[in-house]
Amino acid sequence: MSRTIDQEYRAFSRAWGDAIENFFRPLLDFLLWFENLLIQTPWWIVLAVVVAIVWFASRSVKITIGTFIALILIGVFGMWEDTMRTLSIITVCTLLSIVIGMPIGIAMSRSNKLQAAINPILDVMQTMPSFVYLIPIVMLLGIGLIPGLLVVVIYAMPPIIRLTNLGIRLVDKEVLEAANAFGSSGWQKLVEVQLPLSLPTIMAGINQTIMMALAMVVVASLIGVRGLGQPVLQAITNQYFTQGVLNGLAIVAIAIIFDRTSQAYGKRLQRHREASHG
Amino acid sequence: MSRTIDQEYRAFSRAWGDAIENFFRPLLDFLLWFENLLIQTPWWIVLAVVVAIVWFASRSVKITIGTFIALILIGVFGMWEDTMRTLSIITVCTLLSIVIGMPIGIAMSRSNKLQAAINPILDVMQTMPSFVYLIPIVMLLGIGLIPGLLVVVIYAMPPIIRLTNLGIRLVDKEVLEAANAFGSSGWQKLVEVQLPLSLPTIMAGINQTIMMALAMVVVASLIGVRGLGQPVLQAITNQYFTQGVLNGLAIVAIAIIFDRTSQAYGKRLQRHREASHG
Amino acid sequence: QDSCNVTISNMNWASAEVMAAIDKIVLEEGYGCTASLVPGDTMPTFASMTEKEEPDVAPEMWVNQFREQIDKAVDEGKVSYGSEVLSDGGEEGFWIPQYMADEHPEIKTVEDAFSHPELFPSKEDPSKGAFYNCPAGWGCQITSANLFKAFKAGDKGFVLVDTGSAAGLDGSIANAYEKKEPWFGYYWAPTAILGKYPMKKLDFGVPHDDAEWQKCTTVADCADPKKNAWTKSEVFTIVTPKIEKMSNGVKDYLTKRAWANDTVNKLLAWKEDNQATGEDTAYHFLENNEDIWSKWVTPEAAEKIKEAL
Amino acid sequence: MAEPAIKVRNLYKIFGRRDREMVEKVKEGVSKSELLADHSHVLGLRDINIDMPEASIQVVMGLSGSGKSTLIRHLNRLIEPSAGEVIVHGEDVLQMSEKALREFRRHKISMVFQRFALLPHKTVIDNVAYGLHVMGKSKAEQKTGAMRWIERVGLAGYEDNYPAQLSGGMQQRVGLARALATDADILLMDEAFSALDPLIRTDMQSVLLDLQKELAKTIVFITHDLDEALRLGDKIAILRDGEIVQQGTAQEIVLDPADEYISSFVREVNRGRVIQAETIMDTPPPPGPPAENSIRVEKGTVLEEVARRMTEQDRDQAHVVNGSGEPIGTLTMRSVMAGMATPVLKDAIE
Amino acid sequence: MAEPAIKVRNLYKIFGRRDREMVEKVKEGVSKSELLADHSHVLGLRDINIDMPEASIQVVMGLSGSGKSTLIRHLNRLIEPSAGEVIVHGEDVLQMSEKALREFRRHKISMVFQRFALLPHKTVIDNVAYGLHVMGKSKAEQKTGAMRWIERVGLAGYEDNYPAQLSGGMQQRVGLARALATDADILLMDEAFSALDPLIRTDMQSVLLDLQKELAKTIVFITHDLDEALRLGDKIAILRDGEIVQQGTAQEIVLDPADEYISSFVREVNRGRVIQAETIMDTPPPPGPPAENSIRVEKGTVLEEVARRMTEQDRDQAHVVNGSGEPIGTLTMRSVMAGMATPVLKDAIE
Ligand SMILES: Nc1ncnc2c1ncn2[C@@H]1O[C@H](COP(=O)(O)OP(=O)(O)OP(=O)(O)O)[C@@H](O)[C@H]1O
Ligand SMILES: Nc1ncnc2c1ncn2[C@@H]1O[C@H](COP(=O)(O)OP(=O)(O)OP(=O)(O)O)[C@@H](O)[C@H]1O
Ligand SMILES: [Mg+2]
Ligand SMILES: [Mg+2]
Repeated sequence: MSRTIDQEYRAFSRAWGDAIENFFRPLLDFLLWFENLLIQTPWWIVLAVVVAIVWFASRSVKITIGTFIALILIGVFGMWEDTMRTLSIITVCTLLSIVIGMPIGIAMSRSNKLQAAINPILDVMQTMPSFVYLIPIVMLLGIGLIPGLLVVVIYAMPPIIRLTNLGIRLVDKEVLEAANAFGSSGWQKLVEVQLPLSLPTIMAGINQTIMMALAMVVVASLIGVRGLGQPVLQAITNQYFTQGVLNGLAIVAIAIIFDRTSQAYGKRLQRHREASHG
Repeated sequence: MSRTIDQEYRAFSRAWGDAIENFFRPLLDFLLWFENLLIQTPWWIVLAVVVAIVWFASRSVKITIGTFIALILIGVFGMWEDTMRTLSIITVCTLLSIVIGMPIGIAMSRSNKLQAAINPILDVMQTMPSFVYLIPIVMLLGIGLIPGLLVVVIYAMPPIIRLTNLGIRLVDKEVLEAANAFGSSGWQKLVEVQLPLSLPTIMAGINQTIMMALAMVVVASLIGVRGLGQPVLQAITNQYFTQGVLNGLAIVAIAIIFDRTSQAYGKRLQRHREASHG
Repeated sequence: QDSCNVTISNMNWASAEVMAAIDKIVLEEGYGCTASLVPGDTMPTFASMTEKEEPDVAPEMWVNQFREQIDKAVDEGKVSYGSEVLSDGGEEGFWIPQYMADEHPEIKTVEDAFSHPELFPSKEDPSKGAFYNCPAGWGCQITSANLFKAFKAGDKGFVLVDTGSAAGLDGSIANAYEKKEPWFGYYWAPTAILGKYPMKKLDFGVPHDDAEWQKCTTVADCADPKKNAWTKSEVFTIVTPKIEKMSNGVKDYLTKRAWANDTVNKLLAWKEDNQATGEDTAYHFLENNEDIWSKWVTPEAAEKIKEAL
Repeated sequence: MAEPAIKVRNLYKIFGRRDREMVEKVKEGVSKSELLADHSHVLGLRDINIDMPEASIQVVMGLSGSGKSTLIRHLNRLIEPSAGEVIVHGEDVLQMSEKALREFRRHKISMVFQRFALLPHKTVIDNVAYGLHVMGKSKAEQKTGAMRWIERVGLAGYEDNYPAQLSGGMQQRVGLARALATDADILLMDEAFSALDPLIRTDMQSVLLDLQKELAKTIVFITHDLDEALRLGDKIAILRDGEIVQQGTAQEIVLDPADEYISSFVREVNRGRVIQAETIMDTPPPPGPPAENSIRVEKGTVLEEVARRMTEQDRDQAHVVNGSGEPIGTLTMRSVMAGMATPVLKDAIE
Repeated sequence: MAEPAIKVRNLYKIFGRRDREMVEKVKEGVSKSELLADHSHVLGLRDINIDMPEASIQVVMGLSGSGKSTLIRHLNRLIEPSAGEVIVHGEDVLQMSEKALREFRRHKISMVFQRFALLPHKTVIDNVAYGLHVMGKSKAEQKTGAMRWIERVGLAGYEDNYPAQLSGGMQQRVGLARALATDADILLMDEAFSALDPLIRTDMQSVLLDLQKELAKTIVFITHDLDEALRLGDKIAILRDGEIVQQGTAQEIVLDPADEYISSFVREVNRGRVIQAETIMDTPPPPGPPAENSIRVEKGTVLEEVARRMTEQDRDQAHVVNGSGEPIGTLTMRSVMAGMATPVLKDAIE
């Protein structure tokens, strides 16, 4: 039986592979364009732009300077290009995960049935070993950025979905009742009340999504995504621990930059929390 | 420079490896004992015990029956022994993560300084690719259960720490003030107010910790932990997708059993939430 | 050349990494191609080559690991063999660290080692000897297990330790080596590890028996495995039909170039000493071993490459 | 009289999972405490029938837990009833589509919550502007609309503070301003002044009275303060255990309490401010012009005012005149004093 | 008189990051509104000095936002002051170690919160037992202690409900029961009755008075209800913009308001229930025995009671006697009526 399933999958992937590939083509083009942009732009421009984005999002001198130093060190240790590649795909993956995941989380928070239906899917996404679907995905799409992106997004999306759902469900009933009493539409309630009030939890979801995305850098490199993952693997087979640690630290640095920036941005949206301290 | 660092690590592991290994000896013995217990006890006793535990924790007929069916299927597909091995190490890892992680999360919630200090460590734990420290850990401790356990715990612990911290920080200030006004000690506040009120968030942390632990089953198998991870790895090289999927599903099944049981238990502790629905 | 666009799989072990880098330099400088390196693990890369014809070249495939599938893919015309890149073949076998060999000169064969479980105590159960198996899923896992059985190692007090992965296996060697502890298990050459941790390959005491090898030694659950020995392990370059169809010498290059273990070992030792990248090592090789590589390429290409260096 | 603005018919509300089932039990006569003890369901409302006339203030009073908040929440359908009808301006609120309900809540009805229910993440001005924002008003309109009411409730200067930075009474005023800013026809006010000091409270009461008189708002007002109820309420309904036990004007309730419960309820009231001259005057007035030393008071003057004028002018007689100035009865100092003093006062204090 | 139970000295509280700095500014005379507008700091309290005598009820009143809750929170140090001292039973609360503070809060002082602050995850009985639980009382003691007060506040039957299932007033009573159950010497009550209906409120007031009389509790009570203040308060302090503007007994404040603010504040009060006969009587009484038609009232009788008796017995004179029965002054119906009618009533209503 196993064999027939395997055969059928092969037949399916041969029949549909191209169609699916074409479907993803624009995304692939975008990914390639973005990667090239980051790599081919002179490093100091990229550095300046990244630091500027971090500054405008976080408004935190500490985080901005930290980012600057981290990127300089990455350059000094010769990991600039790999870092840019990883930065490019991870940025897209994180944004995609958030952009797709949040609406799903919101939908889940509105219906217990939907929650019951989606939860097991999320469980599968998080615990089905990526090794299991690595090869089927590659058979369908070849190796490269698109399968890499899929693998990362599959793994990184569940936390934001779950925590958006949780956050919204925990919003104070009294406040929601008030919003209802003024005739807020579903959308207004969402944007004006539920999302702002669940922001701390949603930000925890974003944090975890960023962490998960970066945790998958190495796995993505198993299926052809260039970047910091490969040097890590090479370091292992060659037992160059320092190289492994350096590239690992570059990954961590990206994670921390993403995380601190998004968290600082989230904090700025929640000024009312500080206000209540005596 | 890389070379000296590598050399030093080597020297360190030479000097301390045995001591560290001895330190972990009791844990290893326990793990071995537990694994053997699960494997050598007749399957129907294990089945009965697991189902009973699930029932007493969750009090949910659905979850209990689901567990029963899942375990039977696992047996039918010949994955019983591997499942037991995975069950054994994952149970220990999850419990360890929670038992260590929650106090850390609690401590973090009480001090902004501690939070600022621990956060980057958690970032490193979650995003430093495990491949980077796989070999150093193996050099120090050899292959097998202990390094496997460390790798899993390192990766699975951050969510519970983070979400415990978050949950406690989000507890309503007014309610805490009331607890203070009656002279609650720190411990009383924690047990009577903060933990119960942050339970939904903490339960989300436990959910993520379970997911992360099971996501690491394959990685753990890379350093010699037996269980469901190895068949998955074998399935890849041999392109036996069905085998991969089956073993993957067994991992997912364990995740879902763990998760639903713990969540149902958590729900039972929060009866007041249902009460407020009109 | 107008449409010479080649993607080369860049695997993550040292010899493959270096060969991929050499291929890139040679194809770009010598043949005017655009070559790019694509990272990827063996199996995903292989699956992608058979199903999507990309990447075009996998410089170093240890075909024993999954011979059945490669042969099938070759039959179907999905991929084809290029050169046997390691001309001496890989060396597989059961090894012990050099210091063990020095300390116990009496251990010369696999049989000897298996008769002394007390010399290789297992961590989990020190009353047993530990034999470190080949990583999960590789072809050698079955082979080793069958040989383990053939040598009746279980009865002699050994247990088969699952190492899980190359990383696990490497780690276990490093762990043993740093503490000068006993180690006994499957390994292969040429590898960086063997450069770093000198090991001694034990003699199987019997010659390679190909019939038995096909019938039983490499077959999972073979009921009654006999003692047997590895022959050289074949390591090939695998290419897609696109390369097959190329007429500009690229195909010739890829079906010709090969190097001896000696060369590889030296090169890897240099790489290790300098903690160099694959690219650095490739340049090092091209600069110092013109005699070797110039035979792989057309004279015009050789000129261009030399110029580029 | 015109069609009432709000009509409530046979309204039942029972809290708990099997509420429909329990309605039957309640109809059969199970009491609130039995329902709680035997079936673990809480009786919120039982067979409520009430008409609230257009452009008037309907006060709802009753013991704590008697169902006032539950009732008021039905009027804008924040709670679904277990049985019954709620008809506002001729439309059945319970039959409204989601969209119609939304429009209804946006434009026709607004609410002050007993526990304020401010949006903790919005500043005072954004809280107050919330209703306008939901309606889709422009930023500028929101701002002016909100600022007008912030100033009116005395919170100018605090626009940019968050609710957690305000005192309880200030928060309540934010809730008040938020409800008033939408300019809805119907105002639901659940103990809207409970956290206010007497000065601001009096001020807010006059705001309400002005609104009702000038803009003909219909106001449903829950209060525990009898004096307030009597001052504001055109009509008062008194609830007990989810049932209406008496409805009527302030005078009717103070002077003619339906039962022991209500009379103890109104005992505390400052009668001088409620009871009007004509209620206790001697009729008919003696023929002929009123006595020299009698002061003239209009119909509807409350006793305290009569007493004040008597003492100011040093007289001890008064005659009550109707709208056209004809005397309709007389009062003596003694009868005024008797009217002001609570008959059962003694056991009320201590 | 003995040492006061609670002494507050030069207490300042300013909300904001740079509060210490702002204290100086406030000492230099910056006003609350200037501080808010120019420095974005909110003045909570300014130079508060107050003595609250042992075993008495101290009422605190004032405009919404004038700092009452802030003041009361300092007494058990839920808020750290920006400057000043708080001395309770001779001990400086601000100097207490964490442990001492905990013991102090457990046994000596307990609090009812303006916004209830119930523990949402605990049932009514567990909420009420919370203080006892914190003290380490046994389960049985907790239960009996809690049940006694649950019954006393009229919530028997609701023990196993969660706060969200209760009405506002019921929640407030849970908060009340919780504070009373600990049997502390000092009770801090922040608008503890604001959500209660008059019946239950009167009942709770008598609970408080009993506690104070029988168990000599010291009670600090914030209220907006003047009648309540006057009934309960041995002493009343009135706050405005964080400052104390007047302190004194009920009589002093009603009859001799310190300024325009306070007189408008007390205008609404039911004077008949506050003002005592001797306050307005004519003295000295005419020599000789009191007139035949004069009724006899004891010193301390309030005017409403005098009026009631006069009308009941159909008299229009009264004489006031002191403890030993000697007449100390006389009253006429007119003077009683004048005392009861609010002089400035006219502009107060409408
Ligand atoms: N946490 C805080 N942060 C900033 N300002 C505060 C805070 N708490 C109170 N205030 C301010 O302190 C002042 C006094 O507040 P407080 O709560 O003591 O008033 P109150 O007298 O209790 O009023 P109410 O009768 O309305 O309850 C108010 O102006 C308020 O805005
Ligand atoms: N969500 C709910 N779940 C269960 N019971 C409820 C709920 N809300 C209210 N009740 C019950 O309904 C009854 C009426 O409550 P309601 O809030 O209407 O009282 P109220 O008249 O407003 O009292 P108060 O003056 O104290 O605010 C109470 O007995 C209360 O326990
Ligand atoms: Mg209510
Ligand atoms: Mg207050």
